[in-house]
Amino acid sequence: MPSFYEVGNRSRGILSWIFSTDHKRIGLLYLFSILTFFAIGVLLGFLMRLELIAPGPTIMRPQTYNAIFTLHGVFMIFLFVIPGIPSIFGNFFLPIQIGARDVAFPKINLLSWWIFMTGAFLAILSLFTGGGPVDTGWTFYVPYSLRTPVNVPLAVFAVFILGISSILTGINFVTTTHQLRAPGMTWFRLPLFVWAIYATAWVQVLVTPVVGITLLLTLTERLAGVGIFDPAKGGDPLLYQHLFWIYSHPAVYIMILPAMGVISEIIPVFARRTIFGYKAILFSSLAIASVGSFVWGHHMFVSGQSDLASILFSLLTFLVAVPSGVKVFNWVSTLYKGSIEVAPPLLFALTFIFLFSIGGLTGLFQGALATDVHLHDTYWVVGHFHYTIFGGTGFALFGALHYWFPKMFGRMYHKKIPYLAWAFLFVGFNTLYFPMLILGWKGMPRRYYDYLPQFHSLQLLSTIGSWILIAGLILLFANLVHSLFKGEKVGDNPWHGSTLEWQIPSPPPKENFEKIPHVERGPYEFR
Amino acid sequence: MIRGVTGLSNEVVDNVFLFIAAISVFMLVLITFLMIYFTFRYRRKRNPQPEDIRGNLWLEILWTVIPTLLVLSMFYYGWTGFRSLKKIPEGAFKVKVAARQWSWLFEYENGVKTEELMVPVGKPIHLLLTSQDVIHSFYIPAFRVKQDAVPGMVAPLWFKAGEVGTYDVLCAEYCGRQHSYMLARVKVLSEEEFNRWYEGKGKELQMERARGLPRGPQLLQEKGCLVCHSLDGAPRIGPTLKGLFGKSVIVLKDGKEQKVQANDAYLKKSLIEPNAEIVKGFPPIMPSQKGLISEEEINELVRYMKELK
Amino acid sequence: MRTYILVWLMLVALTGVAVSVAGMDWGRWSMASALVIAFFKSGLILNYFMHLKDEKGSSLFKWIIPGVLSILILFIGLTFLDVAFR
Amino acid sequence: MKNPQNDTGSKMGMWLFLLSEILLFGGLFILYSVYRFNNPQAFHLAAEALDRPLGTLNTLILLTSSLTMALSISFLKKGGPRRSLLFLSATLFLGLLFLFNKYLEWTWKVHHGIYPDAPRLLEREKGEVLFYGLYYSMTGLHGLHVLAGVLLLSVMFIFILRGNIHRNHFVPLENTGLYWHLVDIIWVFLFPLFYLIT
Ligand code: HEA
Ligand code: HEA
Ligand code: HEC
Ligand code: CUA
Ligand SMILES: [Cu+2]
Repeated sequence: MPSFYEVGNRSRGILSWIFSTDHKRIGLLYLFSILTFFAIGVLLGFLMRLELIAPGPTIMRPQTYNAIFTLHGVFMIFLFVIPGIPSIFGNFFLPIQIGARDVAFPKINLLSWWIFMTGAFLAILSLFTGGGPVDTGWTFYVPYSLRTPVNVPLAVFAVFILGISSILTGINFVTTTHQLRAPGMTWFRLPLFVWAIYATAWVQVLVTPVVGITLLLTLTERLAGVGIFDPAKGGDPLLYQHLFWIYSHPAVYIMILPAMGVISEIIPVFARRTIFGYKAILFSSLAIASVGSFVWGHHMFVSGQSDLASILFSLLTFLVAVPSGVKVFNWVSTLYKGSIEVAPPLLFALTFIFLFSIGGLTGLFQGALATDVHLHDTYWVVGHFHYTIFGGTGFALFGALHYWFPKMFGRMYHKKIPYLAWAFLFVGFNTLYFPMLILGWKGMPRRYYDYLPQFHSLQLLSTIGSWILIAGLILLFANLVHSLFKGEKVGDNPWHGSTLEWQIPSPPPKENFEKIPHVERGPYEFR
Repeated sequence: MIRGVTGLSNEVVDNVFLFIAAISVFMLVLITFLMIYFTFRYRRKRNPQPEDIRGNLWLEILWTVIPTLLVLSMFYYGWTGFRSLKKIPEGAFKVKVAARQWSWLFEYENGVKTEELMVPVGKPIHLLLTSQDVIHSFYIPAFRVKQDAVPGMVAPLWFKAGEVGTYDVLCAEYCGRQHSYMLARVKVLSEEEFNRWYEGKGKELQMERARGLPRGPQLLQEKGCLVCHSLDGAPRIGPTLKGLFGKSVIVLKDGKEQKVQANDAYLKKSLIEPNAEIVKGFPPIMPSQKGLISEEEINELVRYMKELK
Repeated sequence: MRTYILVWLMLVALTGVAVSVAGMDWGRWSMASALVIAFFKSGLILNYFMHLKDEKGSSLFKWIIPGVLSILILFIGLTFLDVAFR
Repeated sequence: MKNPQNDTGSKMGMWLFLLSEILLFGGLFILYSVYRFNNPQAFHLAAEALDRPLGTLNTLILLTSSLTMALSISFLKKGGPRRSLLFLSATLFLGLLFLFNKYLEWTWKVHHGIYPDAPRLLEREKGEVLFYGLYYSMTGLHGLHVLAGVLLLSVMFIFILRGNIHRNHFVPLENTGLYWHLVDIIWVFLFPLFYLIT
C-alpha cells in the first residue's frame, strides 16, 4: 500500500501538507514548526549563557537580556514543551495506537495547527511592533506587565491564541480516545502513551481557559485600564498570580505526562517484557493530572499569600510527588529480569529517569515551606525546571524521536552516532545545570543580568556546559536529518514492538489500517 | 531534628535542607544504582529469555506508602521551620522598608532614613515591606529569608543576625531593567555600636528638622531619583538633572515631538505625571511620584534642580 | 413541546421569585437564595433544553457538569484560603 | 467500527468545548467572589446603581430565546424545516434584542462617566472601581459570546434554508443550541451577581 507521503489530498506540493487533515501529516507539520521555534529558543538560551559568562556587561545591555530571557521562556514553554509531545507524537500515534483511521475531528485538528501558527506569528510580530520585545518574564506578572512600555498586549494575545490551539487539541484527543477505539481495545488495553495523552488532554481542556481569561484581562487592563489587577486602582496583584498558576502549574504536568507516556512505551519494548505495574502507572497519571491541578500556590510561598494557604499547598505539592515516584519505581522494575538491549531510545529513556529524578527531587526542596523561602526565585528554581523540562520532557522527546523515527519516515538512522551525541548531551547538560543548583543555594537570584563576583566561577562553568550540550544537540540532529534522506530502509517492526503502530507498514498508509484490527491482548504482551 | 534552637533563620532553613537532601540523595543513588545494575545484569547477551512479571501488589503498596511517609516528614519539617520563620518575636526592632524601582529605603522608628540596613546583632528585627510601584522581593541570602514587597500590601519579615558583619540584600522578584542592580546591604553592628549610631543619627535628624526642610541632595537620595538620574551631566536610565532648568527639551507628547522649556511647571509635571511628556530618546518608565511626595518636597526639589548648573 | 414550555414557565417564575426576594432585603441570605435559584435554573436548562438528562452515548456526560463544578469550587475555595486568611 | 463523525462524538466534542467556556468564565467568577468578599460595602453601593428592570427584562429575553432554540431543534428533528426556521429567527431576534439592551445600558453608564479608567469612576472607592471593572469585563465577555452565538445562528439559518442541515443531519444545529443554552446559563448567574445581590 502507498504510504501517507504518497497519498495526499486534492492539493499538491506544500499545499497538500498545510491543508491536510491527515493526523500523520499534521503531526509532521507540528514536528517541523515546533523544532524551528525550539531552535530559536536554544539560540536565545545560548546568548544568555554568553552574557552570564562573566560579571558586568559582556555582550548586551540589561534591557536586551530581559527581553531575551522572556522570549526564551515564552518560546520554550508555549511553543515547544507544551505542544511538543502531544501535538507531534500524540497526533501521529494516538489514533494508530487505538486502532483508528484518524482523530475524531480531523478538520479541527488542522485548524488547531493553523491557530498555533497564528499565535506563533503574533508572538514574533510582537518583537517588532509597539514598544518592542516584551521584558516581563514568561509569567507576565502584574503590575510590572501593566507598567512596562513594551508590547505586552500583543504578546499576551499571542499566548491566548496558542491556548485556544491547545484546548482544541485536547478536545480532539479526549473525544478520539472515547469514541474511536477499535473493537476489543478496552480501557485497560490502551497503551500507556495513550493514557498519558488522554490525561494530559483533560488538563489542557480544563485549565487552559483560566490562563486565557487571565491574559485577556491583562490585555484589557493595558488597553482600557479596567483596574482588576492594578493595585493603583484597588486590584490585587496576587490574584493575577493565583489565576496564572492555576494554569501554569498544571501546565508543567502537560509537559511531563506525555513524556512519561513515551518512557512507558520505550522501556518494555527494549526490555522485551510486559511493563511492571500497568495499572499503577496508569492511575498515577490520572492522580498527577487531577491532584496536580490544585497545588499552584507553591509558586507563591513568599508572595504574601496567607500562611494557611501556603501550608495546604505545600502538603498537596508533596502528595503529587508520590505518583511520580511510583512511575519511576515501576519503570526500574520493568528492567528486572528483562532482556535488555540498550538501543538509543532506551538510552534516552534511562537518562530521562536519572535527570527527571534530580529535577523532581529538587522540586521537593521547593515544595517544603522553609527551604522555598530561601530558594524561591533563585537559580535553584532555574536548575530545577531545566532538569524536569529539558532533562525530562526534552530527553523523552529525544527518545521518542529515536523510537518512532523508523515508523514515521520508514528509514533507520545511523545507530552509533546517537551514543556519541548522548555523551555530549549528558556531560553538557549536567555541567550546564548542576552549577545552577549550587548557585541558587548560595543565593543567586534568577533573571539577573549581572551578578556579584562570588558567583563567577559557577556561572562560567555553566556557560562551558552549554557549549558541550549544543555540540551534542547538533550531532544528534545532524544524524537524524541525514538519515531522513540517506538512512537505510527498515521493515515494519525494527524494535519488535507489540503496540498497533508496529503492526502496520512503515511509513503508515494514509488510512493507517486496511482493516480495522480487532484487539485481543494487552499492549505489552510480547509472547 | 535540631530545629531553630538559636532562632537563627539560616540554621532553621539549613536543617530542613539537609534533611531533604539526605533522603533525596539516598533515593537518587538507589534508583540509579538499580537501573544501571539491572541494565547490565539482564542485558540481552546474558539474559536472552526475559521473564514476564506483570506487577506485584505488595511492592506497589510499599513504594507508595514509604515515599508518602517520607514526603510527609519533609512537609512537616518544612512547616515547622516556616512557623519559626513567620512567628515574629515580641518586641522586635521595627524597620520600615520601601521598595521602588530600583532601590531600597529603610526607615527607622525615630524617623531616620538610610539606604543600608543597620541592625544590632542578636536582636530580632522586624521589617515591614512595602512597594511603591511594582513587585520586588527583599532577600538576604545569608539569613535565608525572603519576602515579596507588593504594592498595596504591607508584608512582614523578621530575622536575627548571629554575627557582626556585612551581608548582601538582593531583589529577588523581577522588577525591570535594573533588577539585578537593586542591591543593598545589611550592616550588623554590635549592640553598643548600633545604639551609638542610632542615637547619633536621630539627633542629627532632629537638628535638621529644627533648621527647616531637608535639603535637596538628601531628598534626591531618599526618593531614589539618583538611581536613574545623575547630577554630573551623564545620562543614565533617565536624562541628567544637571543644567536641566531653563534648557529647552525635546519631548514626545502623545507621540508627537515638541520643544518645551524646562521651567518650574515642567519640572513639577515631570515628577507627578512623568509619562505625559517623555524626553526624546528615553523610555517612559519613570515612576510617578504622585502620592509619594509632599508639596513642600516638590518645591524643594525644584528649587534644588535650579541650582544644578 | 409541552415539557419545553413548562420548563420555560418555571424558569420565568424562578426569575420572578429571585427578583422579588432581592427586593425584600434578606441580608446575607439574599446571596444564598439568589445563587440557589440560579443553580436550579441552570439545572433545568441543562437537563431539559440541553438534554443532559437523557444523554446515553457515554457515561462521560453524567460526570461533566458535577466534575467541572467541583473543580471550580476547589479553585475558588483554595483561592479563598489565601484571601480570607491573609 | 465507530464512525469518526458519529453524533455522540461531535456532541462530546461540543460539551468539552463548553466545559472550557465554563472555566473561562470561571476565572472571572473567582475574581468576582474574592473582590466581593473584600469589598462588600462598595459592591452593595455599586450594584444598587445598576438598572434592575432592564436586567430582568434581558434575563427573560434570553430564557425565552432558549425556549425558541430548543423548539427550533425539535421541529427540525420532526421534519419541519419551516417551523424550525421560524423559531430560529425568533431566537436570532431575541439575541439581537438582548445585545441592543446591553448596548443601551452600557451607553447610559458611559454617559454618566462610569466606564473603565474614567476619571469620575476612579474618584470613587476602590471597591466600586473593581465592581465596574468586573461588570464591564464579565458582561462584555458574555456579550461577545452572544454575538458569536448570533453569528452561528445566522450560519445555521442559511444552512437549513439551503438544505445542508435537515432532519437526518441536525447535529450542527443541536451543537449550536448547546452553545446558545450555555450562554444563557452564564447569564443566569451574571444576572443575580450584578443586579440582584446588593
Ligand atoms: C516538566 C516540568 C515540571 C515538573 C514535572 C515539575 C515537577 C515538580 N515541581 Fe516544578 N517547576 C517547573 C516545572 C516542573 N516542575 C517550572 C517551569 C517551575 C518554575 C516556574 C517559574 O517560576 O518560572 C517550577 C517551579 C516549582 C516550584 C516553585 C518554586 C519557586 O518558584 O519558589 C515548586 C515548589 O514547590 C515546584 C515543585 C515541584 C514538585 C514537588 C514537582 C514534583 O511533581 C516532582 C515529582 C518527582 C519526583 C519526586 C522525582 C521522582 C521520584 C522519585 C525518585 C521517588 C522518590 C521520591 C520521594 C521520596 C517522593 N516546582
Ligand atoms: C523547554 C524548556 C527550556 C529549554 C529546553 C531551555 C534550554 C536552555 N535554557 Fe532555559 N529557561 C526556560 C525553559 C527552557 N530552557 C524557562 C521557562 C525559563 C524561565 C524564563 C523566565 O525567567 O521567564 C528559562 C530560563 C533560563 C535561564 C535563566 C535566565 C535568568 O533567570 O536570568 C538560563 C540561564 O542560563 C537558561 C539557559 C538555557 C540554555 C543555555 C538552554 C539551551 O539552549 C540548552 C541547549 C538545548 C539543547 C541542547 C537541546 C534541548 C533539546 C530538547 C529539549 C529536545 C529536542 C526536541 C526535539 C528533537 C523535538 N534558561
Ligand atoms: C525608574 C527610573 C527613574 C526614577 C526612579 C526617577 N526617574 Fe526621573 N526620569 C526617568 C526617565 C527614564 C526619564 C525620561 C523620560 C520621561 O520624561 O519620562 C525621566 C525624566 C525626568 C525629568 C525630566 C528630565 C528632562 O530632561 O526633561 C525630571 C525633572 C525627573 N525625571 C526627575 C526625577 C526625580 C526628581 C526623581 C525622584 C523623585 C526621579 N526623576 C526618579 C527615570 C526615573
Ligand atoms: Cu526590585 Cu527586582
Ligand atoms: Cu508548580
